[in-house]
Amino acid sequence: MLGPGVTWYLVVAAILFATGTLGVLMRRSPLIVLLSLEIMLNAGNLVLVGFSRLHGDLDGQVFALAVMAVAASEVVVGLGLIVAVARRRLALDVDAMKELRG
Amino acid sequence: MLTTLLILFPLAGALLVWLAPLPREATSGLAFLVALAEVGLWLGSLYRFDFDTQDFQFAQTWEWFDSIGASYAVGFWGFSFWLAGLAVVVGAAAVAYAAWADRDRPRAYYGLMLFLIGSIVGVFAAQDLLLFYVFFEAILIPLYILIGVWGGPERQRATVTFVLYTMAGSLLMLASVVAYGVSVGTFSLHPDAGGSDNTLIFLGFVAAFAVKAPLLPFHGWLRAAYTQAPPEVAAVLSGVVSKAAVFGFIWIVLIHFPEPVQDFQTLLLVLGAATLVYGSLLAFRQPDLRGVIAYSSMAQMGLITLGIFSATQVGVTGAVLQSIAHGLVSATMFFLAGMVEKQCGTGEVGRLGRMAKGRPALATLVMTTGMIVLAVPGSTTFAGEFAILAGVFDLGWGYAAVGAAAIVLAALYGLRLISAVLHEARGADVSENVPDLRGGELPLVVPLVVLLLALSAYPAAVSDNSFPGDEPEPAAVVQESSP
Amino acid sequence: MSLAGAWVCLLAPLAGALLITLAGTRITRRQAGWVATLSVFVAFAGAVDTLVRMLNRGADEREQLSTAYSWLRIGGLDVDVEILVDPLAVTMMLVVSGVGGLIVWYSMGYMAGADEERRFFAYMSLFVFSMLLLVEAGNLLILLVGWGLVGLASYLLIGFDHHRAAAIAAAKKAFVMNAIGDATMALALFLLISRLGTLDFAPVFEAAESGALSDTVVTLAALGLLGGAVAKSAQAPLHTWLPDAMEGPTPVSALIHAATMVTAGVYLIARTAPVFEAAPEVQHLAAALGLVTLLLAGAVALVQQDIKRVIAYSTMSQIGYMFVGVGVGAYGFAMFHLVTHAFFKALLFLTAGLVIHHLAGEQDIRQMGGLRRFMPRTDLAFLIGTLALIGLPPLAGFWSKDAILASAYANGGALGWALYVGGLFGALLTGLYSFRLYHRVFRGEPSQLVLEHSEGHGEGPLSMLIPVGALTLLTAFGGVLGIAGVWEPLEEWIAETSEPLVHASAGEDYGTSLIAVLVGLGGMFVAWRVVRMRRELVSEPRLLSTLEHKLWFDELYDMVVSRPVQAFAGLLHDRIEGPLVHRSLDEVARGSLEAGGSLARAQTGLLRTYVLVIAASVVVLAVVFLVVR
Amino acid sequence: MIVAASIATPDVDWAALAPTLALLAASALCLLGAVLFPSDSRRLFSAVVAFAGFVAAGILAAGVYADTPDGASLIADSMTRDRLAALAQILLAGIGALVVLGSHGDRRREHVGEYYALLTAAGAGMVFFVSAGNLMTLFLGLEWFSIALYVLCALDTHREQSLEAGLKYLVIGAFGSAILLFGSALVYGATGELGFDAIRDAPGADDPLFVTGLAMILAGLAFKVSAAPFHMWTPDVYEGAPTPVTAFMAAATKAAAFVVTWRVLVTAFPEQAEIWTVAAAALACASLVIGNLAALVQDDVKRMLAYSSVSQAGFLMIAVAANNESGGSALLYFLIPYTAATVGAFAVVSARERELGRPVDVASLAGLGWEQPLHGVAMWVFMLSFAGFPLTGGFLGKFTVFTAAYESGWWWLIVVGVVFTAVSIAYYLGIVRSMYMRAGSAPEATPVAVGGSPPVDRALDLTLLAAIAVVVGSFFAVQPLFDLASDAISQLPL
Repeated sequence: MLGPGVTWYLVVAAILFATGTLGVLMRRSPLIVLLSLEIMLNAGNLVLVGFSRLHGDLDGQVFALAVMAVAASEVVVGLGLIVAVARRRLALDVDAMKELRG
Repeated sequence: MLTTLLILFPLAGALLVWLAPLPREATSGLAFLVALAEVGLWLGSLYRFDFDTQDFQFAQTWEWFDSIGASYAVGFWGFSFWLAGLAVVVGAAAVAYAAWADRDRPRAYYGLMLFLIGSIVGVFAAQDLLLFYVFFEAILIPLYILIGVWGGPERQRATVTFVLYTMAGSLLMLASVVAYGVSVGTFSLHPDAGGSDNTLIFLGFVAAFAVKAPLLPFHGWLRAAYTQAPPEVAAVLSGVVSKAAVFGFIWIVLIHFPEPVQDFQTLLLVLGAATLVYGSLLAFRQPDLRGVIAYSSMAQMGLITLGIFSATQVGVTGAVLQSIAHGLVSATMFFLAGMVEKQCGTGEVGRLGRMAKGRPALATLVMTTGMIVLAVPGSTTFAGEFAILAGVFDLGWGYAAVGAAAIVLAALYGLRLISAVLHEARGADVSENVPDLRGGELPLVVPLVVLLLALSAYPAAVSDNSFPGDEPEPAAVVQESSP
Repeated sequence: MSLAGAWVCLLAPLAGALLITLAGTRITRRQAGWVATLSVFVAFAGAVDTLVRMLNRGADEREQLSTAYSWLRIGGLDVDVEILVDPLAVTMMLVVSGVGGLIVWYSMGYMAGADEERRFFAYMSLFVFSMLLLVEAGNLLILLVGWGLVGLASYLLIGFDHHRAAAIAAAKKAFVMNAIGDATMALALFLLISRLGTLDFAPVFEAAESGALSDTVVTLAALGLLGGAVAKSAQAPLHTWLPDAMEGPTPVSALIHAATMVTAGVYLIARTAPVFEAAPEVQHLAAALGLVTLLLAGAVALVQQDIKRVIAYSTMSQIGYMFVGVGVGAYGFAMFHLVTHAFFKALLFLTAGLVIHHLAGEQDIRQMGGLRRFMPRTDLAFLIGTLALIGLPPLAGFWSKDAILASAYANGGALGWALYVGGLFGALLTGLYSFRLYHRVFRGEPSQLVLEHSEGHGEGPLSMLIPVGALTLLTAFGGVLGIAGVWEPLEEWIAETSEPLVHASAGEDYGTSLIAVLVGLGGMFVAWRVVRMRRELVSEPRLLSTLEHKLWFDELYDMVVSRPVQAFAGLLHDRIEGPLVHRSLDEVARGSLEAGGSLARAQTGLLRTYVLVIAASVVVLAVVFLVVR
Repeated sequence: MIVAASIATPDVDWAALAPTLALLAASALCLLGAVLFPSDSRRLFSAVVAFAGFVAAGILAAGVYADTPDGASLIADSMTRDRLAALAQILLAGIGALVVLGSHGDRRREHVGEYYALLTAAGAGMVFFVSAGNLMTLFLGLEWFSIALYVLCALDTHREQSLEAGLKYLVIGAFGSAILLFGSALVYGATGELGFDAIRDAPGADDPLFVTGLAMILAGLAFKVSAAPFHMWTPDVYEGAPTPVTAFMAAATKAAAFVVTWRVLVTAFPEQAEIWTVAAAALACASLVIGNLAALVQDDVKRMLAYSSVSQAGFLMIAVAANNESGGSALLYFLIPYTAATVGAFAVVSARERELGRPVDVASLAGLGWEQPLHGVAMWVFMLSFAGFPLTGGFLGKFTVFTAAYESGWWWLIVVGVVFTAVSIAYYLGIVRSMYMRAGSAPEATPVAVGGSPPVDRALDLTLLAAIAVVVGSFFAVQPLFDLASDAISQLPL
């Protein structure tokens, strides 16, 4: 049986992507920012998987898997950095990082 | 091969001087030897130069960048060979002067000086547009440091203005070079290599050379550079480097842009005339020796431009003659001014005066050079001026009239300069014990003055050997070339 | 035949100058003086040699050209270093080197003790060389070169006492005014080049006579040449430099500003006669200017109190006569007057020099008087000079000046009459001012100053007296070169080069002479009466001040020329150079720095701004793509 | 017997992968060394290994270049083996080697092993990245070296700035790659293909999704090459990161990213050329304006160089906009002197940093030219090359770029280029001025307060000499290099 049109997948993906973007733009806690980035990546994944089904080849899904792996390692690095920042008793606030400017 | 030798020898010498760990005197001595050998080299090639052939001499071509049609192509035509001679002679004199003035950090200094000489010779020898640009820019590198490190109190401003002005001009030229190369298909400067009729490209070149000369109103760098640079550097700058513009005007603009030159001739001539008058008037207002010399040489460049864009054989040849003469004379003047400044501690005309009293050598040299500066009839500068104006007369007696008026103005500021140094009341900074020029100084200046007098006695040496062919037809320079 | 003599004549003084310059302090001042004197006398010998050889040839092959080498050759234009020797040239050569030699010799005595004497003699030799180059020049450009070089030498010699601001100022003035003349001449030459492509005399004259050149061209060319002549010969309106030139040492005034250089204008017009004849109105203009000058100078001379300036003004007016002569085409008589004037004017200056020397440099005639008692020989010489100047028979001036006036008369027409009458009036003025001068200086009671300086020393060293004596003789008997109507060798001699346009009949000549002499005597008488009454010739205050200010010429030029030029230069300097040219770059720099600053401020360091900018840019990019697609 | 059955695997061209593998091996060895060796010998060991790794990669890549007469795609079209990739790999390997050499003297207390391991890992990522054959490998390669770089930036955990740089780079970088990913997904959606060639041949080129995807991919890559307005992370990260890392980023990342940009745009999106060339031109202008003007007012040398690298990206973008063979060749040629000069310049800065013990600003370069002639001359050469002066490869780089632009009619881009080159002269020569000159009456500049006498560092000097050799040599030997470049470019469809 036929599922919803591919447009819907796109719409959802777009909403996810926008959400992620807004998260990065509006939240000040680095953790949430990382999370938002994940959401953006997953928006991409959704598109990939959806079209993979539409076109009926697996490339998109393979891509999606790889992206997950990448996303995971990104988060690891991110968390590591956040920990390092925390260890130095610095504020966990992206707006506090403005020593480099001009 | 000779050409390449003429270019590379000073560069190699520069490297040697820079790297060789020699004591002060030895360094300057070595540098001077190199410069002198370069002069000898030039004389040698002069002996072998055949002024009657219709093509480049000592021409040489090496593959360089075929993909875009650029190559290492060098060689001399009569007039450029004379310009190169001017470069090596003034260069040698400058090195000698520096040795006399005993510059600190000699290795860097003389290295740069020799590098400068080499690259200027390269400019005059280049027969490939890209190569020309390379040398044209290479000149800036040593000048930048020479002025910026060894210059006067305001050297920083001087260097910045100088380099920015020049670069602004030559970058426009770069754009033109690109466009020229792509549209014409070659960078060769050989007269037969074709040309362009694109006005924008043409203007790019004109801008670069107008800044280098400098012509009104592109002379913002002039005063600072000429007054702040060490005298010998100023001498090279006004005497030789400005002649790169002459070479460019003649060998690039005049030959390879026949139609645009036709269209813009009036503008260029007016520009030259305006520069001539403006420079003369400003020279009359300058408070210091070098300021006067600076603006007078600006005026001279205006005159030379007038001659070039008369596009008549007489005018162009006169411009070449005048370039040589002015190169020598302005260098000599800068040396003399430098010596006066060094001995009196100032170059302000208000604080000098009556130096002729008890200083016969100085008086004689300043008087002789000064008279040649203001082109007293019989001097080589007069010959050049006469030829230029005679050449431009055909394009409108107005230009010649302006030129004639400039003769009078030149008399005004020239006499002011002479009297300010030699005559009238003794200046505040001229004490009794300011010495006359002695054995140390004379060898620096006398040879140049002798050269000037010789050239005054026989200007035909240059004027008759600049461009082949005797056809009085205007711009015989270009004729057999223009596509 | 070779022109070796002429070349020797030309080059000997140059050699002398170089020798003195290079020898520097290795030779004594006296030796320097001898070098200069001898070199000039060698030149004289060369000139004589040339003359003799020339006399041995037929009248038609006396004009000879000798080329050394090509000076300035560009394509078609080819100007050689060449000398032209013909009767006209050789006459000038003789005058220049002869009188020059005497004067240089004289100056050995006069300059004795002055510091930088060597420099003086070097300059003198240089001048003689330049003057000879001028008169021997074989083409117009070389002539212009000599023309400029004499100007240079004159500048150097006027400003010889370079510590005196007045001297330097005078020197500059002379140089600049002559430069103006050079400029106009150069323009004429450019014109000829562009039309004929050559500057050799023959083709130029050829073209002028054959009418190959349009009237306009010829007129302009003649005007240019006339400009040079007027400037060099101190004719109105370019005359103001000559009186100031008296700042120079007296021998200089004698040689340059009386005998030779200032008469070069006359020579030039005689030399280029064909061009002027092709443009008659210009030639007449020359005559008119001569007339104006001779009257103007004569009038101003009436009130001058400086002995040398009086003579200077008389020089101007005498040259005015010569211009009248060449103006009406009486080249021979003009040259004749040039020669005799060289004699008696040099004589006057040298004797004046003796006086000044005697009075330790005093030049104000109000301080003088009664010198006759102490300097009888000088008095005699000066008197002879004065009478010759006034033009009394049988002295030189008599023959030459009257011949010119007669020619003017013979020329006829309104111009001729004006010249004639004016010339006669000039003769009156001459009588007035010159005899006033003579009386003031030599007659009457000795003044205090004279008495102080006259204790027990003679009139001067031999080296000064001999030349004076020689010139006295020349002045006395120089007239034999041209006795009107009877025997006119010089006139015919010159005619070989420049055929005269007019020739006065003997009758006109004698009539003129009679009137002129009477007029001159009248002037002398009046002057004598007035001076005896201890009065001035001119007492009416307004007229007096006008004359004392030399008719306000200097003030006029200052107001019309030099001030405006200065002001303009100042304007450019303050309004253009500073603000526009020099500050423009700073403005550009400031602008770009401000732009950079604001960009840097946009770089807030806030991570979220960066992300926002990137996101926005992506959106823009995507939208644009979608639209453009 | 099912176990006897064998799976059909795509055949792997190990030669093409060899450079990547070599660097990976080096990376692994370095990590091992960090564990096995005592800290005193650790530095030398890992440095040697890393250096060897880069050199080996370079040599292998050269081999690949040699025997790849024409391009081919490997491993299910996920990678390409061609001279473009090989040449880029050689370049990257050279950069890596130089950085290792130059940073050896860097007395880093902790993380020595990690430093070299990550450096080689990043290198491997880039080497892989430039040979990417489809959007997936492109994304993976990009993330691969990016993540390594994130860590490298933050390596100086004791320096707050380093951490800040790392975190900023991470967040913004991840944001950029998310955009890239989403774009790739859209393109995939529109065409159903990931491979570049396949995308080119696929229908539906003018689909809105497709164009949007292209825009986002372009944005993602522009972010990596730090072309304005996607440059804003660059100054902060370059300033905060450890200087050797900055050098590596500035040189290698830009090179790799530009090569890939060229590859993607030319192979996958030739149909949309008239769109993306204009976009590239716009990016070029923005980069030239912003980079040069902002650099004028910088005081910190690293930050100034960061902005200058933005402006240089502008020049390279002109080459992209030209979109013709000579443009590609110009791009590759431009990268050679540019990367060398970048590595060298940052090496000089790091040396001065170590000497003074604090960040280097323009004033604190005073007297360097007289104090350490080699450093002075080297800096001279690099600045002149950046400014595009003759006798340096930088000049011919600019020149060839302009030539290419003129050939495809971008004459106004050239004008913009020369105008802002003139602006750049001001700050490039400003650095030289501060090294040699001083205002006032003193004959020449003298060094400001110096933290101890400069340490002798042969390796660094060697780096500088090598960099000078490349910068100047590429001027004289332009023709052979240019031939290499154009051979590489000619293997791409164009």
